[in-house]
Order: sequence, then C-alpha cells, then structure tokens
Amino acid sequence: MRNVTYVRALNEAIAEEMERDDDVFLIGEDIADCGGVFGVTAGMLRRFGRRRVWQTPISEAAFTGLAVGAAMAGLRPVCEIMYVDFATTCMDQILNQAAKLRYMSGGQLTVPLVIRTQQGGGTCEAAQHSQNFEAIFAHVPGLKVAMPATPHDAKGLLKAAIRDDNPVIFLEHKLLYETKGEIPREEYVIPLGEADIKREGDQLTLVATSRMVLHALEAADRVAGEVSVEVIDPRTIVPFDLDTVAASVEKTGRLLIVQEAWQSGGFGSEIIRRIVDRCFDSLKAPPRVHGSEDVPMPFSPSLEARVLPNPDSIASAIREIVA
Amino acid sequence: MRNVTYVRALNEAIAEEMERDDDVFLIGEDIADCGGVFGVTAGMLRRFGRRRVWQTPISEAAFTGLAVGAAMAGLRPVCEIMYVDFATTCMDQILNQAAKLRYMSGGQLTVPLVIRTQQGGGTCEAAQHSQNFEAIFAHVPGLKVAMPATPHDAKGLLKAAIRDDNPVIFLEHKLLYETKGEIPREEYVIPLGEADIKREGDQLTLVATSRMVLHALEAADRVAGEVSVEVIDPRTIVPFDLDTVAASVEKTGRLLIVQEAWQSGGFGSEIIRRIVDRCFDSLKAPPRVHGSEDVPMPFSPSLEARVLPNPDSIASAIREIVA
Amino acid sequence: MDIDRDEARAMLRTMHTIRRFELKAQHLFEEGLARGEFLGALHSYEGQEAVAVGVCAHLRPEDAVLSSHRGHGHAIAKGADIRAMMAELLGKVTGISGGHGGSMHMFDPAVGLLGGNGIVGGGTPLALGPAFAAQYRGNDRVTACFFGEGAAAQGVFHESMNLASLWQLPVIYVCENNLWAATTPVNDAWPVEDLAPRAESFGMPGMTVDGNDVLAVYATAAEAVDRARSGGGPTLIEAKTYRHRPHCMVIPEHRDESELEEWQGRDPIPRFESYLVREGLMTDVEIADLLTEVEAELEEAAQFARQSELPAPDTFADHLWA
Amino acid sequence: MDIDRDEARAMLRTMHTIRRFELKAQHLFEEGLARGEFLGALHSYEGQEAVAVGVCAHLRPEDAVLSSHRGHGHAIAKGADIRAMMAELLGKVTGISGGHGGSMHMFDPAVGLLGGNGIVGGGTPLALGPAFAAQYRGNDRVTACFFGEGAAAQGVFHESMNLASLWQLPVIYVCENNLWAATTPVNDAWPVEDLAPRAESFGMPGMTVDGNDVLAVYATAAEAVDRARSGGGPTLIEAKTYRHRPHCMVIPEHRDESELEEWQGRDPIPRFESYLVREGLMTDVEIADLLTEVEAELEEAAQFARQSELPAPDTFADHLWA
Ligand SMILES: Cc1ncc(C[n+]2csc(CCOP(=O)(O)OP(=O)(O)O)c2C)c(N)n1
Ligand SMILES: Cc1ncc(C[n+]2csc(CCOP(=O)(O)OP(=O)(O)O)c2C)c(N)n1
Ligand SMILES: [Mg+2]
Ligand SMILES: [Mg+2]
Repeated sequence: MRNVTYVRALNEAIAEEMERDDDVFLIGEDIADCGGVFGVTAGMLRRFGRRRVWQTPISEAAFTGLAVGAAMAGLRPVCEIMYVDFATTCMDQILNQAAKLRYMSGGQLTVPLVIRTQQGGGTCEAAQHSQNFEAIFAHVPGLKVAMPATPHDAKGLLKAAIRDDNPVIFLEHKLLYETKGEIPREEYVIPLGEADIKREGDQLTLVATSRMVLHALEAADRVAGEVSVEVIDPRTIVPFDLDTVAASVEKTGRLLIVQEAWQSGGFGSEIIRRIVDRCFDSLKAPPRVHGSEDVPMPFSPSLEARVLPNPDSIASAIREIVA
Repeated sequence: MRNVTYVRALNEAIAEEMERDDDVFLIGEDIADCGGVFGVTAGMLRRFGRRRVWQTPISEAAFTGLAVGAAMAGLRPVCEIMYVDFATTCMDQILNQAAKLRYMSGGQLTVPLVIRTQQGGGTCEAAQHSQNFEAIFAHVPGLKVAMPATPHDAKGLLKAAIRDDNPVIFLEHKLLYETKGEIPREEYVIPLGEADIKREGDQLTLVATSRMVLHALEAADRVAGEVSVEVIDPRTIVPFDLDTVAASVEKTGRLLIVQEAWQSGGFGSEIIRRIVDRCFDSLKAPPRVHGSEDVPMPFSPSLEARVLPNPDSIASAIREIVA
Repeated sequence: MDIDRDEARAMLRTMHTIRRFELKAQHLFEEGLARGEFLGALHSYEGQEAVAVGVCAHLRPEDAVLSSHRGHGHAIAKGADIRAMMAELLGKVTGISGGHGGSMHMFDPAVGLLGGNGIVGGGTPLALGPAFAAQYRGNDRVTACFFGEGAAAQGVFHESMNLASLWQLPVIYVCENNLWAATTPVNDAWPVEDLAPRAESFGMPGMTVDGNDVLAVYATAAEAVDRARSGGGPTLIEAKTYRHRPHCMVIPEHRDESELEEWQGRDPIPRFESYLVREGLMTDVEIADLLTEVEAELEEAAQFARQSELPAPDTFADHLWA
Repeated sequence: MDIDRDEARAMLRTMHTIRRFELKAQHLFEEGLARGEFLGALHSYEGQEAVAVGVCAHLRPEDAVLSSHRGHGHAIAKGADIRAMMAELLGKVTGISGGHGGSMHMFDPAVGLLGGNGIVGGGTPLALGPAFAAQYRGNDRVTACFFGEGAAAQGVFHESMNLASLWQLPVIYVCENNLWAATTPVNDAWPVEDLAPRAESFGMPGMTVDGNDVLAVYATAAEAVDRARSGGGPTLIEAKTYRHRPHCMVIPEHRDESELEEWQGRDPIPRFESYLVREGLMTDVEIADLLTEVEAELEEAAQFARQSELPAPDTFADHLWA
C-alpha cells in the first residue's frame, strides 16, 4: 500500500487509463498548462502531449457538447467542469443529450463519457462556488453518479468510470483533494455500484457521501461509547447499492443519512424512500437526513460553518435518533 | 362560478395582473403574435401592446437573464419557457442567479419574477419534450415552485406568483391546458403554500401533483368500494404545506405519493422524508412513491403509456399499500 | 459548378424522396389523428430540400451529420432508410431508433446520421465531437451540422463556432434560414441581414447561398467540405430558403399566403428540373418515371410502417444502459 | 477628449483608491491565512483601473453596473462604500452584502451596483434587465456590464448582444481583455485579434480602446454612454489591458515575468499622473497628498473591517425570502 492524496490518486487513475487506451483524452478549462486549478490533471500535458490534453476557452456548453459528440464517435473523453456550479451552463448537454442519446437512438449509440467536477463548501467561496448537485444528476435517468470520499475510492472508481460505456458524472470534493489515504501498489478498479462499509456497528446505520464520510467517521468515533454506528459509503449513488444499506438497516433498525447537499430534496430523501419501502418493519426510529441548511451558501465563515454539517452536528443527529 | 379551461384561467390571471400593475410584463418565445404555442398569452399583445409583450429570439439564457435583471430593477416579469426541458439552457440564470441574488446581496435586492413553463408527457413528444423537473427547482433554496392541477388553482396561484416578491417557478402541464373546471366570478388569489384536499377519505393519504391529481382522483373513484382515499394536492411544493399532509397521514396511517416525475429522486421522496420524520408512529404501512419509470421518455405510444402513471397503475399502488 | 448526369439524377431523386416522404408522413399523422392518436410534433422539410441534398451530396457514409427537429430531409439525404424512418414516425419497433426516438430523433450511425435534436441549437456543440474525433484519429472525415436561423440566436452555437475555428475542426455549419422560427419572423430575431459576418468575426469563413438552388448549394458546400477534408477548418453556410408547411403539424399557419406563394415560385424542385431538362441531363419522361418510382417506394415504406408492430410495453427499459 | 480639472482629480483618486484597496485586501487575506483562515477567492483589479474609472466616470448613481468576479474596481468606481466593501471581504455583518456575498458578490443598489458574479459571463444577460427597465419606464438610465475576454467565449454573452442590438437596449458591454483567463492566454481562447467585429456582426457598434489609458477609455465610453442614453442602443467596448497580479490569491502566477514587466511599463496610474502634471492639472505635491489621503481612508476601512463583528451563526437564514 502507498499513502497518497486524493488528488494524486485521481491523477494516477487518469494517467493509467490514458496510457492504457489511446481513445481517452482530456478536455476542460485550465487543465493543461497548470494541470487544472486543483491539480488533478497535473503533468498530463507533458506526459501525453497536446493531442490528448485540450485546454478550452470558457465555454462549458461547447466543450461538454464536444465531449458528448466525441463519445458518440467512439472516443472516451474525460471532461472537467471546474466547479459543479458551472454545470448550470451546460445542463442541456448533460441532462438532455448525454443522458438520453443512447436511449433515444434505440441503443445504436454509446456515450462513454466521464464528466469530472468538484463540489462542496467549506472554503468561503459563497453561493455560486459551493453547491452540491448530485441529486439533480441522480434524478435524470441515463447518468451514473460517483462521489468518492477517499483516495482509494477516487482512484478505483475513476478508472471504472473511464472504462464504463455510459456517461458518468464524477463528483469530487474541493476539500478532499489534499486528504490522504492508502491505495494498493498494484492496479485496481472499483466497480460502480458497490457500497463500502467504512466502519462496522450495530445500533445505527449512517450513510454518508463524499466529504461527509470523513465527518461521519469522526462523529462515529465521538459517540463510540454510547452508540455503535455503522458507516456506509455508497460511493456511487447511481447505481445505488441498496442491498448493502438495507442489510445494515435490518441489523441496526436505525438510519441516518449525512449529505452535504441541501437538506430538502437531496439524494438522502431518495435513500429514505427506498429503505422505508424495503425495511419498514425493521425500523425502530424514523430515518433521517442531516444535510446543509436550505439556504444558498453564505460567504461569511461564521455562517458557512453553521450551514454545513460537521462532526458535532452529526453526533447530535445520531444521539437524537437513538434517544 | 364559471366553467373554464386551465389555459383560459391562466390567461385571465395574466391579464388581470397586467391590468392591475403596469410593472408586469411578458417575455418569451412565440408569446406575442400567436399567444404562445399553448395559447396561454393569447390576446395579450392586442390588449396590452408591444411595450408589455416581448417575443424573443430563441435565447432562453439571455431572455431569462433579462427577466432576472429586470426584476432586480423593480419590474415584475412573467417569463415563459416553452417547455421545461429547455430550461436546461438557462439553468445558470435560474439556479445560480434568480435563486440566490437576494440572499447574496444580503437582502438588498428582490427578484419578483415568475418563470412559467409547462412539463410532462403523454403527447408522444419523446425524451426532450416530456420531462418533469420540479425536484430540481425545489432542491435549490430561493425558488418557490407551483404546480397547479385545476383551472381554479392555476388562476389563483398564478396571480399570487405574480404578486410574490420572490422568484416563482410556475409549472403547468401540457395535457392540462384543455381541461375544464369551475372558477369564481369574482377576483381571487390562492396563497402559495396551502395544500388543497381534493377528496376526503380516511384509509390512505394520496398526495398528487399537477396532472397526476386528475389521475389520482380517478383512481380513488375506482377503489372507492375498497379503500377510502384522501387526495391532497399540495399545489406548491415550495413552500410545502406539511401540516395538511401530516394531519391526513396521522388520520389514515398510509401514504402514497403520485408524481409524473421519475420515480427516483423526485419530490415524492422528499415528502416521504418529511412525513416519516413527523408521523413515524402513525404509519401503518410503508409510504410509497408512484412515479414514472426511470427512463428517458420513449417516443412510441406503447412505451410512453407504460412509463407514465395512470389511474389503473395508481389504483394498483393503492391496493398494494392497503393489502 | 459542373455536375455529372448520374449525380444530378440522384440529387433530384433524393429531393423528390424527401418531399414525398413529408407528404406521406403528414398523411400518416392525419391517419393517426383520425384514430384519436396524437403522434408528437412533425416538422416538414418541404421547400428546403435543396439544402440537405446539395450539402450531403459531398458527404460519405463515414462523414457525420447532426440534424435538428426538422430533420427528415437531412436523414434521407444522408442515406437513411426511409422504411425505417417511416416506421419510426409511428413509433414502431422496426423504426430507425426502435421507436424510442420519433420524428425528432432519427439515428442511423451506420450512414453517419448522429441524430436529430429536440433542443434548438442542441446539435451545434455535438457536431464538434465527430469533427474532433476525425482530427484526433488523423482521418479526413468531416461533419455537417444543420440548424435553423432561429437556432442561430442560441449561445451555444457561438461557443461552438469559436471552438471550431480555434481548433480548426472539420465541421460545416449549415444554417437554413427559412425566415421563420415557429411563429417568429427572422426580423424579430436577427438585428442583421446575414449570418456570414458572424462566422468571420470568429475567424471562420462564412458563405451565403440561395438555399432554393440546389446547384448553388452544391457548389458552396463543395468548397466548405473540401476545406474541412483537407485540414482547412470549419465553414459556416447560410442558406436562404423557406418552409412550405406550417412550423409543425399542430401549430396553425400564421404566415401570409402571399409570402408562401412567392416562395413556392422559387420551389427548388421545379427549378432543378427545368435546369436538368434545359441542359439535356434528363427528359420530362425520365422525371415522371423517377417520380413514379419514388412514390411507389414511399407507399411501400408507409405500408411497412403501418404493418409493423409497436414495441412491447415491457421493453421500455431497453437501451437505457450500455 | 477634454476633461476638467475636478473630474481628472476625482478619476485619479478613484484609480488610487482601487489600487490601494486591492493591496489592503491582499493584506487582509494574508492576515487571515496567517490565522489559518481561508477567505475564498480574491481577484485583484490592479492594473485595470483605467477601465472601470474611465467608464464609470460617465455613469450616474441611478445607472446600473453589472460586474464580474474581478469586481472591486467596478464597485469603487461606481461609488460603493469602501469600508463596507472591506468588511464584506472579511464576511462581517457590516459588509456591503451583510457578509452573505464576499469578494465576488458586492451589491449596493443605492449606487447602482447590481452585483459581482461568480459565474463567468453571468452578468451579461442580467445587464439586459436594468437596460430594459429603463426603456420600459422611458427614462434615460444606462447599464454598463464588465467582463473579461475569457467571458467573451460564453454563449450567453452572444445571446445578450443579439437581444441588446435587436431591442436597442441602453447597455454598454465592456470587455476587459487582460490577455489571460486564469491560466489560459487569450490566444488559446480567441481565434481572432479583436472583439469589435463580433459586436458588428450583431449590428451593434464595436470599439477597441487602450484600456491602460484612462483618457482613451473615458472618450470611448463617452460615445457609448451618450449613444445609450439618447436611445441609440448598445455598444461593445473592448479595452486591452493587463492584470498585475496572479488570477487570484490562491492560484500561483504562471505568466512570464517579462510580460508583466512590459505591462507595468504601461501602468495606467503613472501614465495618467504624467499627463496631469504635464497638462498642469495637478502637481506632484497634490498627487502625493491625494495618495496620503487615500491611504488613510483605506487604513481606516481596514480597521473598520477588522473590528466589525461576524454575523451571528443563527442568522444564516436571513434574507433568503423577501
Ligand atoms: C432550446 C429550445 N427552445 C425552443 C424550442 C421550441 N422550438 C422548436 S422548433 C422552434 C423554431 C426553430 O426555428 P429554426 O431554428 O429557425 O428552425 P426551423 O423550425 O425554422 O427549421 C422552436 C422555438 C426548442 N425545441 N428548443
Ligand atoms: C462559467 C464559469 N466557468 C469557469 C469559471 C472559473 N473562472 C473564474 S474566473 C475565470 C477566468 C476568467 O477570465 P476573464 O473572463 O478573462 O476574466 P479575468 O479573470 O481575466 O478578469 C475562470 C475560468 C467560472 N467562475 N464560471
Ligand atoms: Mg427557421
Ligand atoms: Mg481575462
């Protein structure tokens, strides 16, 4: 095993897949010369040359559309949208085109496309640079949605996403890039659709995504003497590994979902829908979502800290459910 | 009372509000000369003149942005996006700008904007003309979301939306325009955020939105001998009248939500989250969502009919919950 | 521009096929209505045949076409099978998109047809993709993208021109200015007369052509396609034309009768026929025979469509995932 | 173009205020970092002062400005309070947006500042709104919209030009071409040299100006603002300029030292000062005094910002709904 950062893990995944398959190319803003504003594509230009690394003008709709079209034509684009917030400028390309082309063509086309972007708050970048849109992508059929929380998952899932023949929305988190974790020395791929039990427990099932997995684990530690928490990271929300979560809820009888997305209408609500349907008789307490407060992200550090879930607020949410 | 169509009710609401307030103006594609492709703005040009009825080029981002900016400057735009599917081309204006400007400005600006559009399937218009996006709008704080099902509600809510100082996404349904219903002769306004109990019952609470209200009522009729169904139409999903729905669920112990949006990740899942949290001990059976199948809308009539909820499938869903 | 006899005949045949296809499509649609079935939006290409045919005459099967909501003409000109197209209009399982697409979403990658689009302007960035792929793979394939003058107001079209020009992609943007976008006249949408200067402002050649003159389109497209194929980058062509039918089957006509009549006087098909006869490339009899042939083919296609089966309802989830 | 002494002084003062504001802002940001606090993205306007000042000199408080992510200069030139701006940078409750906005989202409708924008190009369609409102209400207010050359690749900017020209809206689009968009040089984003022809292709006047020459900007803007105010419709101005600082505080510099040095030689402030002294409009001593004054004002503003309170956490929901 090696101890690497999340950004490094992503970088390795991209390099390995580019090495492996000449059809893989990169496209996005500021990705070549400086390696992306978060450094995910650092070194790619030097290693693979201009033919495979395309730094674009600020035209998300055009270059995402190009990527969709190139995928239709058989290439395997890895397209970076700098912040998920900017995906609002190319939603047609994502929701109406990429997600639907295969279906509308009666299966004649495939769209082996990865759209990488990063989301989340915690950096005082305010309302237009801190959003979490996974629920939007997950609602529209035809898109797979990955949200890795650790370097290990980031690398393995990104490799799977690049090899997948469907469009995959790959959601990184700006505050995870510098976090570290172990990854195998040898090559590995993590199939899309397999949850990972990050911590075992038997009194409450805590499903968390992206950066919230880290907070959830910390919260689980804090309450360890009082409540035995099982922390599950679905890793991809489309496909969603309901079996693993349901098995856990059947054991614990309690469910808390922690998402950084807004409390209302997030994917957590969808998990509740599915679990309530499947595990109704096992539930000892109402399953809950703990997400961000339902406001645009305020700039001020004092407000931002209040709006985001954190280990303390998660611990309280755990205690409330068990109480 | 008068018996009018849904499209007529909307038309009256617009005319009355334009009459009442010179700051109200209309903007959108094909809305002037032909009165909108669904006829909602028919006659407005003749009645109010070019100054107040602006037919635009096909530039959703620019004219929606114009409407947002005009609202900031004190006007009250009523902006039509022909199909909700096309809102993907102006999501920045809706989600990042309209929804957030008031908050980001610390309350200095108001955005008294109505975005009218229509959604839904059932007309063989296929994947890019049949979507239901209410869950997307409802997830992003700062937008109110209305989904009237009857001519009465359409008129009263649209008048309220135009008078509201916040951005309101007003979602009509293409197959409701020609439906008829009673409306008062005198002026009336329906406050945003009040659910309407469309049918009383005591064994199952059925929450339905938009066109699904009609199907739900029909299904309730069909099962009338077996199950007493209470049909509630929230009418707006932001704000959402949880009190009315919760009171019903406390009475019936059973909840079914029928939405035309995709089964997964729709607003129905959010209703389940809230009701489970509030009424856990009253629930006699797992609350469920019955939505469209999770696929892009197929063109073929045989497939489209299978994908959409209908009175039969709703009746089955009712029976299953009660069983 | 000179054109040989076989090519000329083939072009006329395709023009007639398109026109007859639209008539049959309309007929099928009305048959449906009479049975109480509504089969979505149907946008007739009648009147604009010279554009698709003049451009696609230069394309090979491996070249790509991105089309629009008004796409039957592009599909036929690109070589798509009219029986499968007709079946698609009725949502049959034998349809060109298996009934999943319908009129606005005809796909046939085998002949390079990468789809119609229900989103106005939606094809303009997608077209960059196959053009990029050709450059990436070092082959000489080109991509043509058709859209209306209404679509030319969409932002993404401009982003796409910018990228095409910047990266010298082998794409030909063909704007069919038929003077109307649904019920909006071009003068209510364009503050200018011509689109070519727009292309030039992105450093890309812009050409204007009489879109009702198939030979003029053919000549203009030859230049653009040659440029793209030989690595010379993108071109924008604005073809001035007119649609003979209302915007779609469900929106009533809103234009002046006289405008339509005037344009019918410039109908590209009789114009081309006169030329062919005048130049001795075809005789009236040959033309009449051709028409009979085309008509028979289309009647057969319509029968095929009528007799094909609808997809089984429970197959709705097919083709969602690869 | 002639300019009177008072106006000239006021312009110089504003240019210095902007520059000193940016230095203070950077300082506050670094103070924060030293305490382990990260205060979001901070985009310095240093080097571009002539653009905001030359344009806004023609604007009245009731005229509107739509700004960008690099917006401090526009805000100050439009008359926003620097104490409140400084407090906003620290997210204080006394901030110009109550701490809800931060560097990219400064709002002060009382002086016509309708906001910065975190979305590149995001202001371009919004700017149509107040311009439309002026036309609707029949007053002579104008709207100016500032954005970078990077933003000029965004589709919505083109849609906005089209609409502005079509409806002859009183809006002035000011593209600040500072040669870089984050780490992307303009040559990797524009296939052309100038933006003015783009405007012309929409039937709108396009002008190019030396953005480091405040008098040139002033003269160009005079024409554009006059045109807009008198009902003559929109104008695009491309101002060629340069930013002295890295893209933002967190992205390291990536440009050649020599390029920066060359442009520092064209620094708009010393250039304007030389002119003022040469023309006898100000003396060196007067300039030095002005600078001392500005510096004191900014130090006071920084103190105010430091000493102000953060919003109480539980006020986070304030201002969501009207
Ligand atoms: C983004 C978007 N906006 C609006 C529409 C509705 N619509 C369909 S066709 C059309 C007119 C298109 O005009 P044009 O581009 O000139 O093509 P034409 O119909 O004349 O061939 C409109 C407004 C749409 N499909 N997509
Ligand atoms: C839609 C969108 N895409 C990308 C970004 C990220 N971004 C912020 S500033 C910037 C560069 C902008 O360049 P330019 O418009 O030239 O303005 P400048 O920074 O030079 O003032 C980029 C890419 C963004 N904020 N919004
Ligand atoms: Mg047209
Ligand atoms: Mg720049």
